[in-house]
Amino acid sequence: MDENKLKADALVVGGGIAGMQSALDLADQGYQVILVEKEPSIGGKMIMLSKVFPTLDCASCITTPKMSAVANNKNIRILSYSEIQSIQKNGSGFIANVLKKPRFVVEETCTGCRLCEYACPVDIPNPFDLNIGAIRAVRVPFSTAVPQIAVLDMDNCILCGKCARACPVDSIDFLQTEKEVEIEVDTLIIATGFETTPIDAKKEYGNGKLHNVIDGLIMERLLAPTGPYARVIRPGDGKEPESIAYVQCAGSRDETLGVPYCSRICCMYAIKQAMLIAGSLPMADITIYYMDIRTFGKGYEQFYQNAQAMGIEFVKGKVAKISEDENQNPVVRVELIDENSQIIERTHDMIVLSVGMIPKYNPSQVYGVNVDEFGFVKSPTPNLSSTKTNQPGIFATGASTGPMDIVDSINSASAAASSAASYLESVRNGK
Amino acid sequence: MNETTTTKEPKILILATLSGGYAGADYVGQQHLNYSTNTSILPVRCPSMFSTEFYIKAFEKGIDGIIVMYSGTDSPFKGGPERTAVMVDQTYKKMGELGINIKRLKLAAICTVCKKPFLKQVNEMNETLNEIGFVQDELADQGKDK
Amino acid sequence: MSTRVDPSLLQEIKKYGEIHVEDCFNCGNCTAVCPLSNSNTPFPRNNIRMLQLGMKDKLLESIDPWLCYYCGECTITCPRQADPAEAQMTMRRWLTAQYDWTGLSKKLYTSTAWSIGALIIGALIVILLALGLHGPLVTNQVELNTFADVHMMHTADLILAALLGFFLLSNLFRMYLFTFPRGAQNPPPLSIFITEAWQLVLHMLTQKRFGECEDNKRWINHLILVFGYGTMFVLIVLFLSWFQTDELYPIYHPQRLIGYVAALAIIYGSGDALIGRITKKHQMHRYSQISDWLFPILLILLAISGLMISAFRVSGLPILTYYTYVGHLVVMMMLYICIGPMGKWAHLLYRPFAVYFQAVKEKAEEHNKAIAHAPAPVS
Amino acid sequence: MTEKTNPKPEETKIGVYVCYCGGNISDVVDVEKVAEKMREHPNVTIARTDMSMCSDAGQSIVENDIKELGLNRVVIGACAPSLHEHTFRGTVARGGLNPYFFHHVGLREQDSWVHSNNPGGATEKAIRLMYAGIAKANLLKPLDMIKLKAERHALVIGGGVAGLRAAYDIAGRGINVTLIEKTPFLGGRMAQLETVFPTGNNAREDLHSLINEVRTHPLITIHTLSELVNIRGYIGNYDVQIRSQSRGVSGDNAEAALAACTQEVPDDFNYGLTKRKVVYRAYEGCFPSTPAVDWEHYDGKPIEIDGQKVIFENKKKTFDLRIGAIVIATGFQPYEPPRGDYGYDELPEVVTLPQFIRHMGLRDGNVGELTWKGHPVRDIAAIHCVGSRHLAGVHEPQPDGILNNYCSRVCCTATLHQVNELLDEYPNINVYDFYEDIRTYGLEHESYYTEASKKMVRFLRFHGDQRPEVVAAPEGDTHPVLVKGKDYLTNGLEVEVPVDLVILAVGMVPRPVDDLVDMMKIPKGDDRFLLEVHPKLRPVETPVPGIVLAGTAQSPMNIQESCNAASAAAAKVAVLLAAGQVELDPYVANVDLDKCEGTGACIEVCEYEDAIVLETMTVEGKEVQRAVVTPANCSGCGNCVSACPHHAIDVQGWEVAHYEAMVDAITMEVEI
Repeated sequence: MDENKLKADALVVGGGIAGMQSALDLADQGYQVILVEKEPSIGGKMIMLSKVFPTLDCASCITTPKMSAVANNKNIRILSYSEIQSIQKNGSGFIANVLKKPRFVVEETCTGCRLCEYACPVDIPNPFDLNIGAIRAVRVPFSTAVPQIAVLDMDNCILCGKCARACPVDSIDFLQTEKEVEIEVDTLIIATGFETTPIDAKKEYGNGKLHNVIDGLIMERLLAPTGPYARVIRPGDGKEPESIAYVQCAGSRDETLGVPYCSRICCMYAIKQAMLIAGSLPMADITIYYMDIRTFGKGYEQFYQNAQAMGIEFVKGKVAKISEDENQNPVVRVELIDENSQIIERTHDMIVLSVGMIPKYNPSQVYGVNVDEFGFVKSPTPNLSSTKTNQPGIFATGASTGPMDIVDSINSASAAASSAASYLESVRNGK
Repeated sequence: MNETTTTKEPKILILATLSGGYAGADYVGQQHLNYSTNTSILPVRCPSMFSTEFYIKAFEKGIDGIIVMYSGTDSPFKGGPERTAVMVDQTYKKMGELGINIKRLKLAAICTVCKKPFLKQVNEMNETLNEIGFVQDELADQGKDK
Repeated sequence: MSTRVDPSLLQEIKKYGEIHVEDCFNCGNCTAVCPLSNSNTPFPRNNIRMLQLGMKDKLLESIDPWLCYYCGECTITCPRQADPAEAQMTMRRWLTAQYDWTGLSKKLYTSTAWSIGALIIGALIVILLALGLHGPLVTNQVELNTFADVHMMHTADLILAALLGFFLLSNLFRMYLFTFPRGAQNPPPLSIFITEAWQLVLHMLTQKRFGECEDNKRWINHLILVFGYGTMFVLIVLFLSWFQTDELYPIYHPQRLIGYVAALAIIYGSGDALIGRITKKHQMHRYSQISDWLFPILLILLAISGLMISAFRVSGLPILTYYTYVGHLVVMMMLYICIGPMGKWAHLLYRPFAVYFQAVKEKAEEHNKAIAHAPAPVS
Repeated sequence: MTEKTNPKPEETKIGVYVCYCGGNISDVVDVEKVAEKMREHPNVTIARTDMSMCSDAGQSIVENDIKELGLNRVVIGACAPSLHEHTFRGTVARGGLNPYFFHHVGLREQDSWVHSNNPGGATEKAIRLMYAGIAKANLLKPLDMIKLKAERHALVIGGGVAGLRAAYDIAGRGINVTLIEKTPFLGGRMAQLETVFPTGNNAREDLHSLINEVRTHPLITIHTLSELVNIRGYIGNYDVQIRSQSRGVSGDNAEAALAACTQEVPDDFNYGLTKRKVVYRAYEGCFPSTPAVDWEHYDGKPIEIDGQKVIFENKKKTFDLRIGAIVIATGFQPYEPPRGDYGYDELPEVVTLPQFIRHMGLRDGNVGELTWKGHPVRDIAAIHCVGSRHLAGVHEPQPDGILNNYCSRVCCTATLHQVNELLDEYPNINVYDFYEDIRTYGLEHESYYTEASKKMVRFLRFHGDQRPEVVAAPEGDTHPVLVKGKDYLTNGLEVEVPVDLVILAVGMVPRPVDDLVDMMKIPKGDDRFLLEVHPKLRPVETPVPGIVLAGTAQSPMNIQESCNAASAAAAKVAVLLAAGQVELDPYVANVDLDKCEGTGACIEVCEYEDAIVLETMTVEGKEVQRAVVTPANCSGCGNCVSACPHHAIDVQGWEVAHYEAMVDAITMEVEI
């Protein structure tokens, strides 16, 4: 088979939880699926998380088996480290041009033994740990990565050749170049996911320059057992924090940031992280500054009530400013909106900004789908069939269609698979 | 690790149905509630498979208390719960004959989300066993009497 | 006793300015971000809330709008873009109208026709008086004191000042009454009013709260304006006979020098405000009511006409000097009487008084607490 | 370990794996210690730990060990078996072993998570449970899945938007669907709405586009006035019995009967705001368009149609279907406050949001002024969280003893949407909104909140334990009703708001489906809603294979979320039935013919038809009776096991001997 020309029933773009679920639901019905992922491993944002609400399962306990199921499914083919360049209509189907970026490691022979990684002398900030930890320039992206194949970061490589000498199967190929792959499919699912609002978006919150102010995703890495320190410490000086505050709506519901909508997940992830911190640092005081607590999902309200019962302090008021004292302790200024309105300035050891969700990628150009003013894919039928786009045969799911938590993303992903399957059946019966 | 294992604890065997007690125990775990560690929960499809002989053997091997957590009226198996009840009743008789305190065996209907009843059963069994002591001592006493 | 929600207040206040406080979802950002606000006087959200719920009495009692200097931080950072700073501005207009017992203020603020009408009437009065009372027009040289007898003018100034003072003080007294309502609590003892009086002087002279805004350039400009304006006011009301002379002093003479400096200060200060309103660069200048335009325009006209009188006089142009003088008087009349105690001008007094009242309130509260905690006398 | 009572196991080479579970287990249990102890066991070839066994990397380790070390049994201690037993069976199979040579020990839900207060005890327990697992593994036998033909036919219960969506999507995959609806008309709760967020479309128009697709689909059969009365069987092969009632009128006399009928009852479509005849259409344009008789309320008296006296007759009929999978889309009902709560049912000015929506829908066209019971409405209060977010110790539980402590998710946006629509039409009405937290969580939902603010809706915030009160205004007041409460946006100020109408934003409760729950043996959650297996791993599936959930029967959802859940349910059904065949676990009774003496004791206790029979066979030249099991009919309950006097029958994979070996392991003293 020509490896540069592939054919399948469906193409799923994005290997996060939504993309994986869509791919699995289609493959389990017997359709051939190609899953294209931009990063060297599938798993998306979810694989970076510590534990997930409201069950407090470890995120990898949900994600890794799905990643494994995708990898082991005979009907799914993963194209990792690849990006869609263009999409052309091809009758009722599509032809996608995919660029396979060079890993500088031969995929077919690499066994993921990591000897290259151990041999590499170059330490670089670990993107999987949001650059707080370090990793080698050539490495398996993270321990549970799928595929378990190394990737070499040519920008940081010093071409010393140690990895090539260490590799038992001669898989290091410094001369590897990018490859174009043409994929012919009948239907297409966009599952490109989200990004968090940048931590430096708000001047009043220190422009990202305060030492001990981090965002929720970094806290996920600090809390994750696979994270850089495997415990929660202040990034500024490594001190164990005794007082931690969450600033809600730090990237949502704020016209000045251009994000007027609610990002839906931040209340729950803040509460979840607060509970996890309370577990690992039982003496720490945890405060959550909020405007409205939006624990709307199944089991979420009880989760919130449990957090209150655990002693996590919920303070109604939007933090207006964060400054820093002489010990690099962040200081919040906020109006308490309760029985007695007061303006308080409180010093914490560490502050977590509950940043919101913005789309990772605007697919309007390449796919010709309608997007809203923020870049989320807009469905012509948001109620009855929310994964449909204005392009017949192209569906969108998960956070590419708007902020969504994991539960809702998974349902949306299965819904997209359902709609895509119906589309496949209808075009085939039409033929 | 620590000292908790140095004092001998009564052993509780829990036979829990997949459709009831076992799922209920998982639910208790999801809620992160605490109970004692002297419990061993074994999944069963339906406890109707266990004969009196099985229970008696278990006591003789040193199980101090058995809680059969079945699905009661929620059982997916027709006639299973009824049969279970019959077998437990027969076992009570046999226990009486052998001088084993019948409080050591308990039949309880536990649903998949019955966190409170689950904890109640475990706690009550612990209290009972603290009162009546180890089964081995009981069987040894019986031996002496004879 | 429950407070009854009244939807009409917001509708009423909307006549005083471009506000949309209904957009506010009470997150508290504005109050916390405000460099002037503190726990004793948390604003602007509290005032906005009063508008939302229609708590008219509470708003009348509140002096918080005067404590606001329109730094604009609140409006820039408001997540709902509800423009709290403009709301405070509008509340100041409304309060001015409430303090003013004549009812004229409300008309001037809410009706452009009334504003213009008042200006025209003021101008007509001056022109008619000038026509009736002016002295001989000496044309071969400038004899301003012959045209407008300095004693007569000084008397007129004093009358004007007295009138102004009367309106202002009576409005101020109403402000005091609203701020310290009778009834529930005893008003603070007089002693506190006396011991805190220094605050009034300090803030009137320095407007130092204005300097607490993040950007304090506006404070400096405002200080310059007030300096120029205050100097002129003192010169004209108290020392007119020294200031208005026919004798031409050299340019370095204090009489001319002070006059020029003060006039330039006024032109600089109000010019800055005008340019701001035209370019709408700063938050506070985005929405301008007629009163916001009139005040700096009249100020600048006042200073320019004053300078022109001096210039014509020095150049030996008698007729132009006299006409300009009348024009100058027209502007003065408009400024002091038409929009003075009833309009924006009055903030000159309301602001320092508000700071003073606030200090009194806080002291009184401490005082009351002390009394409450004092051991009961043994009988 | 000593072997006294157990049969000596064959030469087993066991691989033992203990999972850290990303900290979930290792935070409490000393995982390394457990592995160390396992290595002491004579049958254990290798014992390893891993951060997450279920990851691809973790699974690869097991696969490689099987191949390289020649393992013939695998025991993994990890999360609950319900979550990953299936995953690991696949791993073992890929390694080349029979998948049933695997045993899963739950060390998370039943150890680390419940013994966080006693790490030492938890570690000891983990060792005990793992030893028990090894004991069982020693005795495991290879098994094969039972393959059965699956009926490519799904049953959808509920004709609301979720049921319709699920039916259409399943049929779209080429699978037959039977949709049953209890009431005479399709559409469910969505039909009772007017406009819907976030599109502003008319709810019934949207709904009818879907109904039209469903009713014209060749693979979908619709039965209204029908309900499930019996179910037997298992995934792929459920035998269901459905009972239908007749509509009472037919096409010929329907219109005449509708016109002639005089008996009136409260109209449940309008939540009792109006009355309708007992021969009725739910609403104009409903489907089916033929009217139906309301059997519950029909007084049985004759009605004169075209000069003839006619008594309507409810001819019930039942029919059987063979079904592969079932979608439960039974929906919700609005919470109804008890009489007197917020003045409900006592003050005529207090309505629920669904009632208010009906009131808006019932107005005749061009109305200049909003009226309620004949009085003009100038001021309205809306109160959120009625029937939701109740607190233990503050609020009374419902009559069934359950506290509505959950958030109903849709009420905030629904209320604000409704209020915005109202203010578009009547801009002069003042609206006061009493809330605890505004939860306009969706992408476009927050804009409803912003818009409501812009339209001068005044928001007042209460605390969950101090909800506002609704009282009749004193005589002579400007308004009939006062809403009183503390406003925590104004320093906890006591406020009172005089209004003409109070709208209670009531939450959702599931429709009572206890009959289905009992019949199908599916679980309900603490909140009465039907419970999924796991919110992320299997979010629309019930523990009963082949029975899936769609829409608000599972939890409160808005229309978009209901439809997504329904499509997801359809995807699961498609996965199950697309191939026309299902595989079942081989956990069925198995007779040891060497021990069987044909007593028939097993048959006496077996409740499953034809699951076990006595057959005549020749043993050592003699004709004897022996028990024979038909796997497809056997449920694997084990009734027969305890009945057999000769221990000749066992459930495959769950043998008594396994339990005895496990008890041995448990009773062994563990030193750590």
